[in-house]
Amino acid sequence: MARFSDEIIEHFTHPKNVGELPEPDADASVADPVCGDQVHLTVRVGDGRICEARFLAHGCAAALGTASIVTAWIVGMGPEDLARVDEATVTQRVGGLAPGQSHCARLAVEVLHALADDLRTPQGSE
Amino acid sequence: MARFSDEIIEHFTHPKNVGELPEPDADASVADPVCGDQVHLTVRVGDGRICEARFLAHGCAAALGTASIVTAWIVGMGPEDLARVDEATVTQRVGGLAPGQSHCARLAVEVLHALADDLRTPQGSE
Amino acid sequence: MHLQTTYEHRKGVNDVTCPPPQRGRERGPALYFDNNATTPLLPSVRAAMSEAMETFGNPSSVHFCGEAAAALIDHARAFVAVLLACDPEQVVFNSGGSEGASSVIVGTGLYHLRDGGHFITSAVEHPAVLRACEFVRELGFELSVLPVDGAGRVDPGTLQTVLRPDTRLVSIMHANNETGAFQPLYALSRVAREAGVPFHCDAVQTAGKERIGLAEGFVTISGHKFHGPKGVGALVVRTDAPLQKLIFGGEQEHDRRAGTENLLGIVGLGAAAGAARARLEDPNEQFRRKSIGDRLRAGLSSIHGAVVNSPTEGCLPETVNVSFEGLRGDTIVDVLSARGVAVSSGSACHSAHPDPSHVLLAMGLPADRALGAVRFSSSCLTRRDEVDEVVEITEQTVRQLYATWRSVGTA
Amino acid sequence: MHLQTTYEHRKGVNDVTCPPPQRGRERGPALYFDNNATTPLLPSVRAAMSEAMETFGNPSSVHFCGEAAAALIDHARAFVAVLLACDPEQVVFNSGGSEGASSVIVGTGLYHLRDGGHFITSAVEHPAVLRACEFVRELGFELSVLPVDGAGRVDPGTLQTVLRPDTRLVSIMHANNETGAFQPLYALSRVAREAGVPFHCDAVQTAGKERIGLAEGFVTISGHKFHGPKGVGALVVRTDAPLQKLIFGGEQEHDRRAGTENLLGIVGLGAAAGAARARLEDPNEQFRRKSIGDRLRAGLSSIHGAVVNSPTEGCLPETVNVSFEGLRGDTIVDVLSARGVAVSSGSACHSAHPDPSHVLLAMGLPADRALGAVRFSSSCLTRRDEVDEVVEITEQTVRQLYATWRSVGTA
Ligand SMILES: Cc1ncc(COP(=O)(O)O)c(C=O)c1O
Ligand SMILES: Cc1ncc(COP(=O)(O)O)c(C=O)c1O
Repeated sequence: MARFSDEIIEHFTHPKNVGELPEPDADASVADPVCGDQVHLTVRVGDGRICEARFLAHGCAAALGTASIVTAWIVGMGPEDLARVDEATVTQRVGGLAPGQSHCARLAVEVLHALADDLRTPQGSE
Repeated sequence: MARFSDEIIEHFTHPKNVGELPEPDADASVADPVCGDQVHLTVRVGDGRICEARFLAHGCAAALGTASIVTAWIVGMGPEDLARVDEATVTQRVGGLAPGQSHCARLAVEVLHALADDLRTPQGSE
Repeated sequence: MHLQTTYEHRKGVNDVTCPPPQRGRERGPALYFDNNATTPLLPSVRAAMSEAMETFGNPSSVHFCGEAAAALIDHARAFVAVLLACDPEQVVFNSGGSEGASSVIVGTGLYHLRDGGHFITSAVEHPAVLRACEFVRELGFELSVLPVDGAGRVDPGTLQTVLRPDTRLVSIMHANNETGAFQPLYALSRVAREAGVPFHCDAVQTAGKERIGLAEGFVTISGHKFHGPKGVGALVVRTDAPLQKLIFGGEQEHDRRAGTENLLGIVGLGAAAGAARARLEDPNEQFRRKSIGDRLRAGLSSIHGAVVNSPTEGCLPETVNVSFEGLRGDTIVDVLSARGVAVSSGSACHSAHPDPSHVLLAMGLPADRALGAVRFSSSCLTRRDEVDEVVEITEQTVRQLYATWRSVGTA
Repeated sequence: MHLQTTYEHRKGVNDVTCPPPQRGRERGPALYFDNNATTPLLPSVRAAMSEAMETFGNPSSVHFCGEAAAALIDHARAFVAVLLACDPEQVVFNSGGSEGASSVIVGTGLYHLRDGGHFITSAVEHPAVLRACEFVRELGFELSVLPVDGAGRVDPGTLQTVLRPDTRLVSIMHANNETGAFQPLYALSRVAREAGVPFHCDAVQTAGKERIGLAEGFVTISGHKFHGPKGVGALVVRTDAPLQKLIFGGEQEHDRRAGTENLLGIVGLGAAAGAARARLEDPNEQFRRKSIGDRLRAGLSSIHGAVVNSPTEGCLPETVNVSFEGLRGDTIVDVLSARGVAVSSGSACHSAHPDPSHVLLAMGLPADRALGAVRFSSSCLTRRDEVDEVVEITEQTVRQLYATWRSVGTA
């Protein structure tokens, strides 16, 4: 069993949507206290749905690849969709995770749920 | 380093002068108390020199080969020649002996010296 | 690597083997009848190893080179697991039978060093087992060495009576390397299991030839006894009995045996296991194997002065241990070697003082019969005409040796 | 087998190696810079091994097949003895570096089990040495683990003060596998010798690359680190200090290590030793080796964010250990692997929790710098254009990773 899916390899060697959106409509940052991996997402929203997303990340290659995949995947999602994402879905979406990489799915779920919360928060309160 | 000289191999695969001479002019038997090897020689003498020799032997292959070589070698020798044979000469004559085979030379020397004694013993005393 | 019915390639070892002796008059093709000592590589094993020379990563490396090497090892592990009817995770690759036996016996001893206890083995084991058991005795354990009957077998009832609550391990072989005699393995292992004592089976002589369905305990195998390379083997661990590791370092082999893996050796062992499994499943091959064995035994036992030491029943067909009364086994081996026939004497003698085999003595044979023993062992590569030829050359040689020393029985 | 100046065959490992990753966009030839983990077989080593597949006797057998196999082993032993400047009888073949180190450390401990005593090692040893030393501590011995300075070196004066009358063994490596740093081997071994204490040198990383003229003590080497096969090595015994055997059975290897010999592996080790000796004697090759090393070090240290952990002086030219500040070494290794570059991270991490290297921590590096370490290691097969290429791909990869995480130092 290979350590990385083709999808994850493609994304950590050629990450998509790297960086931070200036003046994003929402953002979220999470960190895994155990392995130290961190992900930061910024998104722009139109019609209640994400139309653009960027990431910054630090951690293992699988975490970087997962973050990149997520930025493409969530385009078109609304806050309810984000809130429904679970680890199994992420794992499947990234083409599978090897044992010891499950924290990548957990981190992605956490950052998406945090993003959903941020999106649901009324603009003014920011 | 090979375990056996070509000479010894030739003689234990095709031993010469196997058996006992009927009514020999002299004979000798020796046994090594440690390894159990045994050699028995019978010879016929003409003009004070050995003109025919036969052996029987039991023991390791090197001992058998040595005994066979000896029966050819001693033809033409007199008792004094036999008495002068030492282990170095035998070892050289058989093409060398590996460590652990030196008893073969010792046995050969012993049997030849015993044969010399038997040859020197007046006929009547037999 | 594919499961190959590699015995199709049978050509006699003559084509692939060490040169026959260059001296003496006989320079015919070599006749190799010392397969219990070691076997030639099967063509399919050579091919697998040659191919694996292309792959060189360290199986522990996380990058693509490491992955390629690790995949070869996984593949080999799967073949060994199929042969031994176990899970791949239960296979621990090592450097061969001696390491396998030592790792179980010494490893068990070191694990229990503080509490002490008792070990059981048999009088007919290979030196790897016997010496390792003697070492744990030096470490302070008690050791029972079980006797055998005239066929070389341990009585399960005796094992039963010798077992103690503090017995740490029972180590008994599957078939004997000198005689081919099988132990009543399943009965013995059941006695140990019922007493809750770990069981180790030295299956070096049977792996690749016989099915070994031991459901519990430790099993030691060695590649070079069934046409794999020398210096590689496996320990099958079907128990949670703890072992102290002997070779330290990385966490290779599920943290049971450290050291960068013998990649080529393991690939060869895997290929040999695959081929052996195919032979085991092929009724024709099993028939052939037994008929070669029967022919060899019948031929040798018909030689004047011969008396067969291998038991008639319950014996590896590949092994015929025979004594020639009044002759010395080591002498026969040397003369046959000069004639291009490779066999072995029961005694592992390297000096002028041949020691009679501890196995034959334990079976109750008198010392001079034990000293007269010669072991002929065939393999899946042995041809029928080779059997006939070896019998003929042995007959000539024995006749010559008898002529050199009066007659049978006077020595 | 002839002494060959096999580096003539240098073609880059690309021609003989594991396939580059099949995925991702980059499918160019593989760049293998993980030679401290393991090395590819030299063509001459492959040839020697392939040829030896014809010979299959058991080297312990007294017949002609056994003699042919024993001759191959003698031949290999002579080559290893020349490389290590010792007598052939002092060479004990085994299954590699982990067994070598374990056999000396555990073997010394078991020999002195009843009287107890004290062992000395250093904080930067390979796990084979460290784990074996920890085991003898569990057996009841005391253990001193000597600290190292910022370059990773043990102070001979410190060794002097730690030595005790009951010290059983000092085990210190020749050059470090992670950083390439040499220990002051001759000074350290002299201190031990003057105290009458046996000395063991783990020379796994230097054998075949450097001269090892240690006149006394034990030396461990492993074939696969200098283009021989994996799973075979040697212990050189230049002392009469007693060792308890760990692997029991026959009297192979002058009764120091039982088990049917790894014939093909030993032949490969001998061929690799012969080739290594030729390289050592060739001034051009020594010049080339250093210039490749210098080029690699200079190229990598010029990358933005790089800081070299290998000492500038007293370091194997083949090894450059470099940290990229704020990045994680294991991540760099994985991304480089996907791009066809094989390197290794300082930490032997197989999980989501990379542990910083014990070697770099012992040198006093902060944990995050240790976590950012990547080891690049070349060999006699590495070409200049490969060095340039690996530097370029690493530079791109590091730049990409910095872009993914704000900027240097913010992590
Ligand atoms: C029954 C038995 N056990 C153990 C061994 C030792 O195996 P190896 O030579 O692979 O170490 C052998 C063969 O030598 C054997 O026949
Ligand atoms: C310094 C050092 N010692 C010991 C070893 C262990 O050698 P092996 O993998 O051959 O058991 C290695 C390599 O893995 C090493 O680099």
